[in-house]
Amino acid sequence: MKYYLSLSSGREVELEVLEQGPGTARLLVDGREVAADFLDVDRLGQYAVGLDGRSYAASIEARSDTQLVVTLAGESFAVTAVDERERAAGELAASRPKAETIMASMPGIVVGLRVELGQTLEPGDPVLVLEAMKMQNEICSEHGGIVQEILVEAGESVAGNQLLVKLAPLEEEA
Amino acid sequence: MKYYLSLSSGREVELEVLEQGPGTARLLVDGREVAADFLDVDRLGQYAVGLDGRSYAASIEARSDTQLVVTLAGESFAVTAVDERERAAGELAASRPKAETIMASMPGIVVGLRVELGQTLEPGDPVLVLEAMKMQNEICSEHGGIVQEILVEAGESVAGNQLLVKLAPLEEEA
Amino acid sequence: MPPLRKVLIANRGEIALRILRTCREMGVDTVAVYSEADREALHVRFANEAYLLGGPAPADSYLRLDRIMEIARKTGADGIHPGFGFLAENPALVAACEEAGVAFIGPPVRAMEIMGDKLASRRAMIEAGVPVVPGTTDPAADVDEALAAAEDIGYPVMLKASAGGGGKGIRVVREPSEMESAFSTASGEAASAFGDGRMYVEKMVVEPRHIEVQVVGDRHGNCYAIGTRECSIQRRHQKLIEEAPAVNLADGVSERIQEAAVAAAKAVDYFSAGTVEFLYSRGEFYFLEMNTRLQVEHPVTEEVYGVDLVELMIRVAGGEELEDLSALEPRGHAIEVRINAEDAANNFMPSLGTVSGLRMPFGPGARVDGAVYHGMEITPYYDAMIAKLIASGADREQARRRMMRMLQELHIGGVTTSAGLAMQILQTEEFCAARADTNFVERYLEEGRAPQREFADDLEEVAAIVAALHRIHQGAAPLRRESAAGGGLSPWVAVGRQRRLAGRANR
Amino acid sequence: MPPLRKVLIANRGEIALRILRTCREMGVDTVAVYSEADREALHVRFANEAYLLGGPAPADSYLRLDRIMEIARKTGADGIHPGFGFLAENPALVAACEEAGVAFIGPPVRAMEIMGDKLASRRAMIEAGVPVVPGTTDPAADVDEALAAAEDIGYPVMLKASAGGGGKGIRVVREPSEMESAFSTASGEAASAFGDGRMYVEKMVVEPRHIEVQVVGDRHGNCYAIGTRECSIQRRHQKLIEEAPAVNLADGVSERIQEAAVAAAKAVDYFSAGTVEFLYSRGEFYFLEMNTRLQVEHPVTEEVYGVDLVELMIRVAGGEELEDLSALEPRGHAIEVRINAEDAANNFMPSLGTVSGLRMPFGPGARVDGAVYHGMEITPYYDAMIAKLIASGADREQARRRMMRMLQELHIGGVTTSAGLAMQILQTEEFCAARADTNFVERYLEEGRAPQREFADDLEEVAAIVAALHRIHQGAAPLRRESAAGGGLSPWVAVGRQRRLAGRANR
Repeated sequence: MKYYLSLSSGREVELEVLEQGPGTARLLVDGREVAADFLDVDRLGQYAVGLDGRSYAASIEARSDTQLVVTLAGESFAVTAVDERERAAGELAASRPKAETIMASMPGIVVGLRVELGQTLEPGDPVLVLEAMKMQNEICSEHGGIVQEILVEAGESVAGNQLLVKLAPLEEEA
Repeated sequence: MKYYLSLSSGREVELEVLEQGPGTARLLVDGREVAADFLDVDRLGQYAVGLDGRSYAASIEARSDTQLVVTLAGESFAVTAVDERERAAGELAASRPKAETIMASMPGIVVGLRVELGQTLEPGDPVLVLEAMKMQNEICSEHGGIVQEILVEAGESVAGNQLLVKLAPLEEEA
Repeated sequence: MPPLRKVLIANRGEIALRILRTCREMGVDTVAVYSEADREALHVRFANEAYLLGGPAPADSYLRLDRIMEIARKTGADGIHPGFGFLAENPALVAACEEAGVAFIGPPVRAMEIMGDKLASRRAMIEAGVPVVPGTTDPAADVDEALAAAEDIGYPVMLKASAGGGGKGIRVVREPSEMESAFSTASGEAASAFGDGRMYVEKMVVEPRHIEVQVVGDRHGNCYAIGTRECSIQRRHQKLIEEAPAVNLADGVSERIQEAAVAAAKAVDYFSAGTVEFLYSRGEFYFLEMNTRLQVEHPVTEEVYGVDLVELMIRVAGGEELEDLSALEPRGHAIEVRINAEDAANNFMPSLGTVSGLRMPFGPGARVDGAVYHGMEITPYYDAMIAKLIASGADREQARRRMMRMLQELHIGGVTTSAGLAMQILQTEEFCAARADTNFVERYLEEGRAPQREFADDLEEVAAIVAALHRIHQGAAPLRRESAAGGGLSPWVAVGRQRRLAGRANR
Repeated sequence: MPPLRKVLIANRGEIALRILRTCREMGVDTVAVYSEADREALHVRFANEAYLLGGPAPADSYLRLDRIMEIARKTGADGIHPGFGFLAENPALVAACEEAGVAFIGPPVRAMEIMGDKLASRRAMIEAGVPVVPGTTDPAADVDEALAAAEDIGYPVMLKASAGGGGKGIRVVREPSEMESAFSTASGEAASAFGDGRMYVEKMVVEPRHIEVQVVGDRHGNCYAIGTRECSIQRRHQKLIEEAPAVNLADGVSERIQEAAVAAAKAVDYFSAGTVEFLYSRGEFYFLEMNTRLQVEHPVTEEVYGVDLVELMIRVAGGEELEDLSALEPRGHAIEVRINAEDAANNFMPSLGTVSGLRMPFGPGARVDGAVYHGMEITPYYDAMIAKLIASGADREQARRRMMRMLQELHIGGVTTSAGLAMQILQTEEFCAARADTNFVERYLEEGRAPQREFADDLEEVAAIVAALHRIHQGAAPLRRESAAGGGLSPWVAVGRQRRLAGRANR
């Protein structure tokens, strides 16, 4: 099985599993062979990792099946890890325009709306301001789009993961 | 339900449950009423306990259903906690003489046997010497008795909880 | 005024625990108060007594002055420590303590009132001969007044909440067009945080560094400076990394700034612990504000001077006259990193969740002040700071490298923290040379610089490999399972799956 | 001799991690070695490189000099730190390092050989004018010779392993009848631990206190004493609580004992860190032995003097000339408590098991040196010490109360530790007055004294109530379940049961 690893810095790593045993694996990393061992220490996210004799205390948080945050030597790296089949499926999906939903990433209070129905947003445009932990946070659109539905009002308390605003893909406009 | 609590210091406490709700209870402790709340913090032995407004960080290790070690404010207290029915059952058992088995409390090496078959032991007499963690530990009989069976030899490695020596009750001799 | 015997701690989290620890060491009994969200918190478990205040929202719990005073009365507490935040700088608490005959463990109410008002404190400082930043002496009632004031002073200016503190309600305004939006958000933040939306305008000091002085005074007229701290590493006026002493200052500044701090404190007849904050730029320093309470970063001073500031506060509140604190000798250097439950990679969004698994840094020179525990739920109700790491060393470089080592050891499962950003900042040239100003972190984030890592390995590649190993270990994707004809999973995959289930059951 | 760049740590557990931390802070790369039992240990995870030695038994792993030297060669390590125990005092390691051109991070082989032999070191000390305890100058080959020597010296006597150290192979003999059994067990212990069963006989010092001096020397002829430590709190010659500096000594003793220690070290041309141990009784002190290595209790000295002893050892091994360490100023007092996985209530039996749940003490003045982690298995193969707590304070009383506070915060689930005994000892009159001798702990245990608790609550009653609450919470006994007709458990009981299952799945 091949894996395609993308880091938030933009770097890509290609990895192939040549052989695997219990807790060990022989890998081909960007064409270089690496002997790995991998041990789940506490079933709470701590791992002991060995790569060709180098040793690492790694922490892993899975945000989804393919979105992983790996912490190493005090720094965290967001890694998207897809295998060859997922990659093939993903390429298909990427060719379609994206509808976007703005969710509350945490419970809080909507202290201000920055958009109106039908408004066109560029990627990165602010959508609303959410107050949580005594800080006001501006929530922005990732891909941009047309404001299709606004499900909250200013002053409203919202739960984590609550749907706030729906955007239609920009491409549909054209 | 009534509970009888015995501490290793010899102290006895009698406790009756007057009422219980989720995480709370009203107790009668040696005749004095106490409002208690009890919260399992991490499912790993840490509890938050409140007794009439006094607050405690308690740790509990269960050695068996009735043998508990409670750690409070840096000290550990071995408590035998039996309810009224267990107490009635226990009193019956206590009237019979006790056969004793000497077990290895940990994996180690038997470096010396101190007894022979048929030998009569007093409570506290040494039975064998077990080496573990680089220290030699003398294992003694709790109740005394007659050496009935010796299942290990000097020099032998033993596993934790392995049966080492069986004693017959002293009373059977008479 | 006898020594205190029982202290009510009107706070939660890390600072409540910090105060509680000193009380326990002094043999002073503690009364904890808590919200419904905090029943199992460490500050509750480790206190001698604990009482429920109300619901999780601060307004229903930690801001409930009436309930707190009622519990103080009921328990016979003879002192109240407010920590920081919540009621710490609220004169109403001081007044209530006085009325109830309970010692307030903090400064006199007048000092709090003057220093709590930006403009009143400016006036007092000017009178005491403490240098201040040029700016207005009256608050701007609305945007137009603010615009007019800024025109007089000259852009860029700072817009600051008159009642502010802790970095809230502050905005930079570089040109007139930015004023309206800055005024409305900052004033709104201030109104929500302090119940007072008034703003004033100040000249913006160029490339300012944040230098502050710890002061401690008693009720007998003694007041001492206990060294300097540097807190220039901040984002949106929230400090991220602090250290003691401040280094890379012009000759004589360390002495003069400590003298100015004592003059500032004496101008308001200060006692207890407090911090006088200054902006430092090109050899000059300007009074910024005085925080009339214990500060988040107080441990770096404690480490360097071998002193317990909470103990001093409790002794002062008990009426004791302090020994000569100017005789304290500094030793080495200390650096503090705040660990906030927030995601620096995602616009510093608060990271909520349950802490599962915890590995704190230990060893020489490593202090941890924290209230975090396995199983703790991070809720949106309170501040995002869940722990502080403090590294002490014989010199600044040893403290810096020690902090890097501590961050490498740290693991807090289940939430995202600011630790990774701190790790990067500690390795920048600017931090190493101690010449970062208060805008450094924001510039650093905007630039999107590649981290300068002292760790030799190619960590990005290792992270990628670890991510792949995780997927392989988990038996990976459904696709893979389908392909295992007859359902014959390898033993490794089966074990991986069981472990995952066990892990989940535990969460 | 250039500064070291890569150090192989020939040890495990707490001390391996301690050394590794300093290496990381110095920017020195680390090579860990491990047994099959230690693959996931922290000293392995935090090292830059890690290599398997062999099976869990020390003879198959941490004592495998050949494997260790092979790994050093393979990895290009330019230094080897042995920690304490295992190969730390084995001259063969020093010789192997010399042969391989790798720096041994420890003393010269001659110093190790002389100090490793009780009789040779006695002779050297007598020559150097360091006071020693009256006793034999040649080893007793058998019980009869030992009996004859004891007759000469006068009972009570101490029987000591000639090759001994770390408290192993030592017995008190109060009268001739005790000699035979003492000789055979002690000699057996010594033969097994050191491969040398020879014993010698020494006069027993009355009510001795154990006072020791930290020394550090370099390869340029400099040798410094870095203060005193008191380690009288011990059981079967295993130290439980240590502190620095030693207090309650007769006038001038602190200075004279440090001078004697430097004389002892210089007599064997010592360099690196070492400890000269003395017995102190009624104003007089006697050389006991010199430990030619880093000691378990070294952190108390580090805390008081603000120095990193491991760093000094690495610098000395790299050929550096040390700065004048006699200029180091002591500050305050530090106390260390060893946390052993053993059950004091059950004859100090080792407590094996899996560590589940961990709450370490944090806060001001609290240092933890430990390698323990959630999920760690305590095996019978190695020493029972799993962590050390170190409390520092402005004075001894603050350090003592801080340590009590730390012990109150400590929770190590799944195993029984010696923490509770330490808590009791810290509260005894004898400890408070600093007049406990080396037999104090054993006397204390024999007496079965009721603990003198400074904590006001009736902890025994609380423990009893908590035990009952635990049973109630669990839905309690089977009997109770039977009586619940129709299987109708209360919601609380049901929740309790689910939680228990979840907890088990996690262990």
